[in-house]
Amino acid sequence: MNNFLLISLSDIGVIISLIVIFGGLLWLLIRSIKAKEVDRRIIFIFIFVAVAAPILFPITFQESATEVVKGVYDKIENLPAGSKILISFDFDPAMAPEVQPMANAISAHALEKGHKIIFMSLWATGQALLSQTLETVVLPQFPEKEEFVDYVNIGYKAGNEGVLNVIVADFRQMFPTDVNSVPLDSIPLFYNLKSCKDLDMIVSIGGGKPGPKEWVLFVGDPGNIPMGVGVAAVVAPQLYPYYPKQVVGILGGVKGAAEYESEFVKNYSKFENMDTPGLRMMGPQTLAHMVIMCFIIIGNVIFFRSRRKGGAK
Amino acid sequence: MKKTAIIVTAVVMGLFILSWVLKANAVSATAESNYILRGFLVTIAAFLTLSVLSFLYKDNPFYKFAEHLFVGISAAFWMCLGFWSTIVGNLIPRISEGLSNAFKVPYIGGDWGNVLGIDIMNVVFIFPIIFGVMLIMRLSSNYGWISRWPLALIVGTTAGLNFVRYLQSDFIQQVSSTFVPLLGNNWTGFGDFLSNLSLDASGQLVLILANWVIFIGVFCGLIYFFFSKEHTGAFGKASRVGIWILMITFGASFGYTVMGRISLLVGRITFLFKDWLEIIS
Amino acid sequence: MKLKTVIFICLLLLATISVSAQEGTEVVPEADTTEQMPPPAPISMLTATDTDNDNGHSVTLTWEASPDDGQGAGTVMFYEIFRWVPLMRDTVEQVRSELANAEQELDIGDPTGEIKERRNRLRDEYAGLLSRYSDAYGQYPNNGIWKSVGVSPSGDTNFVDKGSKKREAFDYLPDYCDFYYQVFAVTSDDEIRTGSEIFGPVHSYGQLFNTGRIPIFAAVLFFCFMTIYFVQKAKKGADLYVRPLAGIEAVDDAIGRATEMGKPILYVLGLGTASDVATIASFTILGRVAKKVAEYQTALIVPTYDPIVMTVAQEVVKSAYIDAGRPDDFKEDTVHFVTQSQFAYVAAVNGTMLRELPATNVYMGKFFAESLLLAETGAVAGSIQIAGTDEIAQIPFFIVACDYTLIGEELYAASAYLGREPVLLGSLKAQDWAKAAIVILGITGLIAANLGWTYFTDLFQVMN
Amino acid sequence: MKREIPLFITFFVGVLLIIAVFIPPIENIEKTFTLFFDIIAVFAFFLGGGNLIRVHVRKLGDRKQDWMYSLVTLGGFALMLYAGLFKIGNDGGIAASVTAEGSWFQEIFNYVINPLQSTMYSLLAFFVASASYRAFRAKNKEATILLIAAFIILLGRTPFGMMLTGWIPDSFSIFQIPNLAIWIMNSANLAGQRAIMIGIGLGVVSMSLRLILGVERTYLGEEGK
Repeated sequence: MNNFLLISLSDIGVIISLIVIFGGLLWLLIRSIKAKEVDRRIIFIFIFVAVAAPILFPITFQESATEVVKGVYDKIENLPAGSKILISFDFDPAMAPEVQPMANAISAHALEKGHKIIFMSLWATGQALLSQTLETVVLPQFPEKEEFVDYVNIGYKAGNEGVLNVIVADFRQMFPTDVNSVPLDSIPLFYNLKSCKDLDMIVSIGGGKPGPKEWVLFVGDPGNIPMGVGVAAVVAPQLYPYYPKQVVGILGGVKGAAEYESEFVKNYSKFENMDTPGLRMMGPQTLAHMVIMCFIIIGNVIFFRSRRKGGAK
Repeated sequence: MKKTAIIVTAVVMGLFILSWVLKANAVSATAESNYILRGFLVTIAAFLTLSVLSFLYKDNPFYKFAEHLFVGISAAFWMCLGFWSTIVGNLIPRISEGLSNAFKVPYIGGDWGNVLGIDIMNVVFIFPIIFGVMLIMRLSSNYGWISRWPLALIVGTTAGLNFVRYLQSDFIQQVSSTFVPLLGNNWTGFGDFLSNLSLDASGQLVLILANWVIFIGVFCGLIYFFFSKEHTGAFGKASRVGIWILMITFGASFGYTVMGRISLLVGRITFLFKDWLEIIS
Repeated sequence: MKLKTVIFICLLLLATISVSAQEGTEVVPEADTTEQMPPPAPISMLTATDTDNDNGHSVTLTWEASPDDGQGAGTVMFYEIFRWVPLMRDTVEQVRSELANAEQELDIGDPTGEIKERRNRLRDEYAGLLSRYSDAYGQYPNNGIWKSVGVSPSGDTNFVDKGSKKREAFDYLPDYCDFYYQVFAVTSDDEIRTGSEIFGPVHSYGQLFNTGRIPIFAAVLFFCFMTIYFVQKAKKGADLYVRPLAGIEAVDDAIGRATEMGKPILYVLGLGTASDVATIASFTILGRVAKKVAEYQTALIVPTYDPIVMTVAQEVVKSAYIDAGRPDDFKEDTVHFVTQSQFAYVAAVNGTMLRELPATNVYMGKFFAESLLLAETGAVAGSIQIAGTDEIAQIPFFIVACDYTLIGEELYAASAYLGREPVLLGSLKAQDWAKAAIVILGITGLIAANLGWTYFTDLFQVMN
Repeated sequence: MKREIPLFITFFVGVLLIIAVFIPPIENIEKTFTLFFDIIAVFAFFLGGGNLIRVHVRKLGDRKQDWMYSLVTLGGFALMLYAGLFKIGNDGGIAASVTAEGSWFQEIFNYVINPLQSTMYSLLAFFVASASYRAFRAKNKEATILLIAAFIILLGRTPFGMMLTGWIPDSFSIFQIPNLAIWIMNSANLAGQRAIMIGIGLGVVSMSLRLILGVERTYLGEEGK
């Protein structure tokens, strides 16, 4: 908790930009005690630097995982190796920047722990994004993992909640084959896997309908299967009532993804250099938020000082 | 004064051309065939991006240029889209088979049947054309008043639609969604109730408190919106609570949207650094 | 591990061979050699009725789940629904194929116009045949076919068989035609299934009134009654109070200020179209502002986003100038069109603000992401800013950046407030009563919900 | 006649559409009317385009301040109109989609409209900051509430929220700032939104009724009476 800034010392750019930003803010704060207003252009410069600097020199803040995010992480961490996990990609490209990092991090974590993953999607547009995760995370980072043994991609099936209703009782009814028409019965991973009830965990990642909520209501609850969910920030508040009874944890928005990534990277030094888009996207966000908060404080200091002085409004 | 303006413009133009040359050179390394055009397009996109950003400093000729270009091009953009999607896409297939063939769009008449060998749909869809022409009559000083007819049609249509739609979605459904259990669903005793203040479903007090806040908040908020009664006494107090609730709403929504706004800027700066300058990968 | 891999590779090979061997046909699971499972128990209590509150062409089925669905043997995977359709006396199919041929020939070319004539004749004939669909020839169980109309996952106990109302559509479901239904409980092996008892006859038909929407109908009547009652009351001279709205009071001062400073007033109508209620309310306020502006002889700038809005705004401003007795001062370019693109419009308005430095900016109508772009630039220009919108997401930005903000409904009320006409005030009063009704219903409903009286909350259920 | 007919049209169409909701055979009539609306709106583009040209040509003619920029507007307008209406560079001629990849129309959209549009939009990031600085000041009770709510939510979106309050035990996790932020979004924020929504809903209903009954008629270009 103490060293929340993960600064590689060699990265001078980071330090310079942080010094510039915070030194500048400190100077403005001191000035504000004399009740001097800040020109808007100075605020603009600060925002620009706060956003541009982390893009140029990736600054990542170590996110400490909140309880709800840790719920998902710990579940995957504590399952015995070889457990079967289903990850459903229920989102479209518009939502992807927010939730795909979650899918990537969770897949990497589960494979690293030696779990077996079944990938699927309830959205037609999710299939392409699923392949993206396979191509960018699974294949390059886990070359030793075999398709059909360690993971399988069963693709997309139309039918929304109807699909869920069927697979909670039998996969083969809805998915007679995987995405490349290989029969499930010939896939080792599916030898002892009849329905969702035989899974050890389900992770649904999405934000629309059908999505995590439907998974909880149609599969997680009736099948009594542990569920983890990752959702876009706007819908996150709606899922809280399900935690912790119906879902083991919730990843909400870019922040949720960043927290998960940081927890994962922290514990698996092997993945130190993994691409962590969630954390990367949080860099500009966090800095800019801090700059805005500092300016709110500066504004209030100026306001109170000038009122004490009895200056004109 | 004029001299500096000319110098600045010249310098910017020089940089622009330099960027174009460099960009075209960079693009030509890839398989792209017309790299000069491609380089120009990327450079102009970057130039326009910077022109708009320069507005943050103050109004200047580059911003004026970008603004006026934007207005002209976007106006024509929407006109073209409207023409192809609505007139050609929706109107022509319903009024004439010949025209449909000319524009190569599938004819969809006949849906509503024939009367005396004339397609009803062909006839009905003459109306919007007539009304459209009436609207243009506005340009005439003598018959301008006739443009009120299509206006009346438009307003009547949406008034009718809105009337029922809002009664349903805001009146009836919002009322029924305030029917929340104020005592919680699964009571687990006072001990749990007071000791567990977590956000999740096990925190009884927190959930129940949220329900109370919603309940009181909605009604005090509504009281604030009473126009025909003076806000004094108990009524005034409730209305004041209503304002507070509204203020929390506004503050919270503002804070919550900041994140999305920053992402937009991240997108633009990434464009400048990556697609234009290529200093990050 | 090694053994497993070998087996796996063999299986994979087998699978590929089998796939390539039966190209084009469905892949049949190879490895499944489990023993035959017993057929599931059938569903019971199948009933079918016309779907309520629709325009016909739809039948709703309900049943009680098979004992093997979920519980019992748990073998039921889904239900398949069959409908018995009577055949027609006339040779519909023949006419249909002739018609199709004619259409095809027509596509190739029709120099004499003969084919078109034949096509039209066939089309009429075909339509005539189909219109007599209901006096179909088949009489159950003769001269008809069983047609699969859909599946329903296990656990479901109802199904809506909804067909097209178009006669030429393949899923045409005629009204007033006797149908019979049967539902099969199907296991994971498609062959092992059990049919229910056959239910029929049943036919679909359209209703004239949608009873599912009675709550809305009641609300419509209630609202109309309230409005008319209070309008009548107001007309008879009852004094109706309206609380002052700070934003509207500020408009007059702002115009005065603009006159003193000799600077123009910028009025932005937002991105709404002429049919948005917020825009319509804004027209009334614009009328008021324009009248004052005409009286004080200040300049007014109204850039618009929508051409129709421009038209209306021109009319409104023009008549305001006439009302103020200065028709000659009205310039057509006061109200002008910018572009129908959100951010280009903002770019232009922002430019105007910094160049003309208006004393007052009024933003009334529908606003989206541009709200803060406008309001902040206005603040830079040093203008007094008054805003009003019904876009909930944008109100916070106006609240933060403007001097006065009309929140949501206040914008609509402003037009009644400015008008000060009894009819307008009457409708405002009715609106308040509706709000009171919401409060009362809400509290009652809340008590009901907490006491578990579901029949009260059910009253508010609106079907489709 | 100039006034009565439009009022009658509004009344007739409005009542027809209200009744249609309850009568299944004609419940889809609104789709036809919406389509009418779209088509009429396209005709209005002529008015808009005409006005745009007139304003800028006049500026050119009068040599008003910044008249040169009007040339840019008119040039851009003409160029885009040419590219779009004649589908320049679209493979497949008239049958091609107007926004086909590689067409002039789409290229101009990608490299001119799109950067301008998204940069304009991204200015919000700056304005959000300057507005927060200027307006979030504890001037009075209301402003203070606004400020506190915004500050808690902002803090909850950064790692600092957790750093400051992470020590609070889980059974009191509501006091951890990120959780408090979520709670506020779910309770007070929801209540306020709902109150505004109900108010707006009733306002729209009431205004629609006024329009249908012909009480509110400024849209016809006349003052209340």
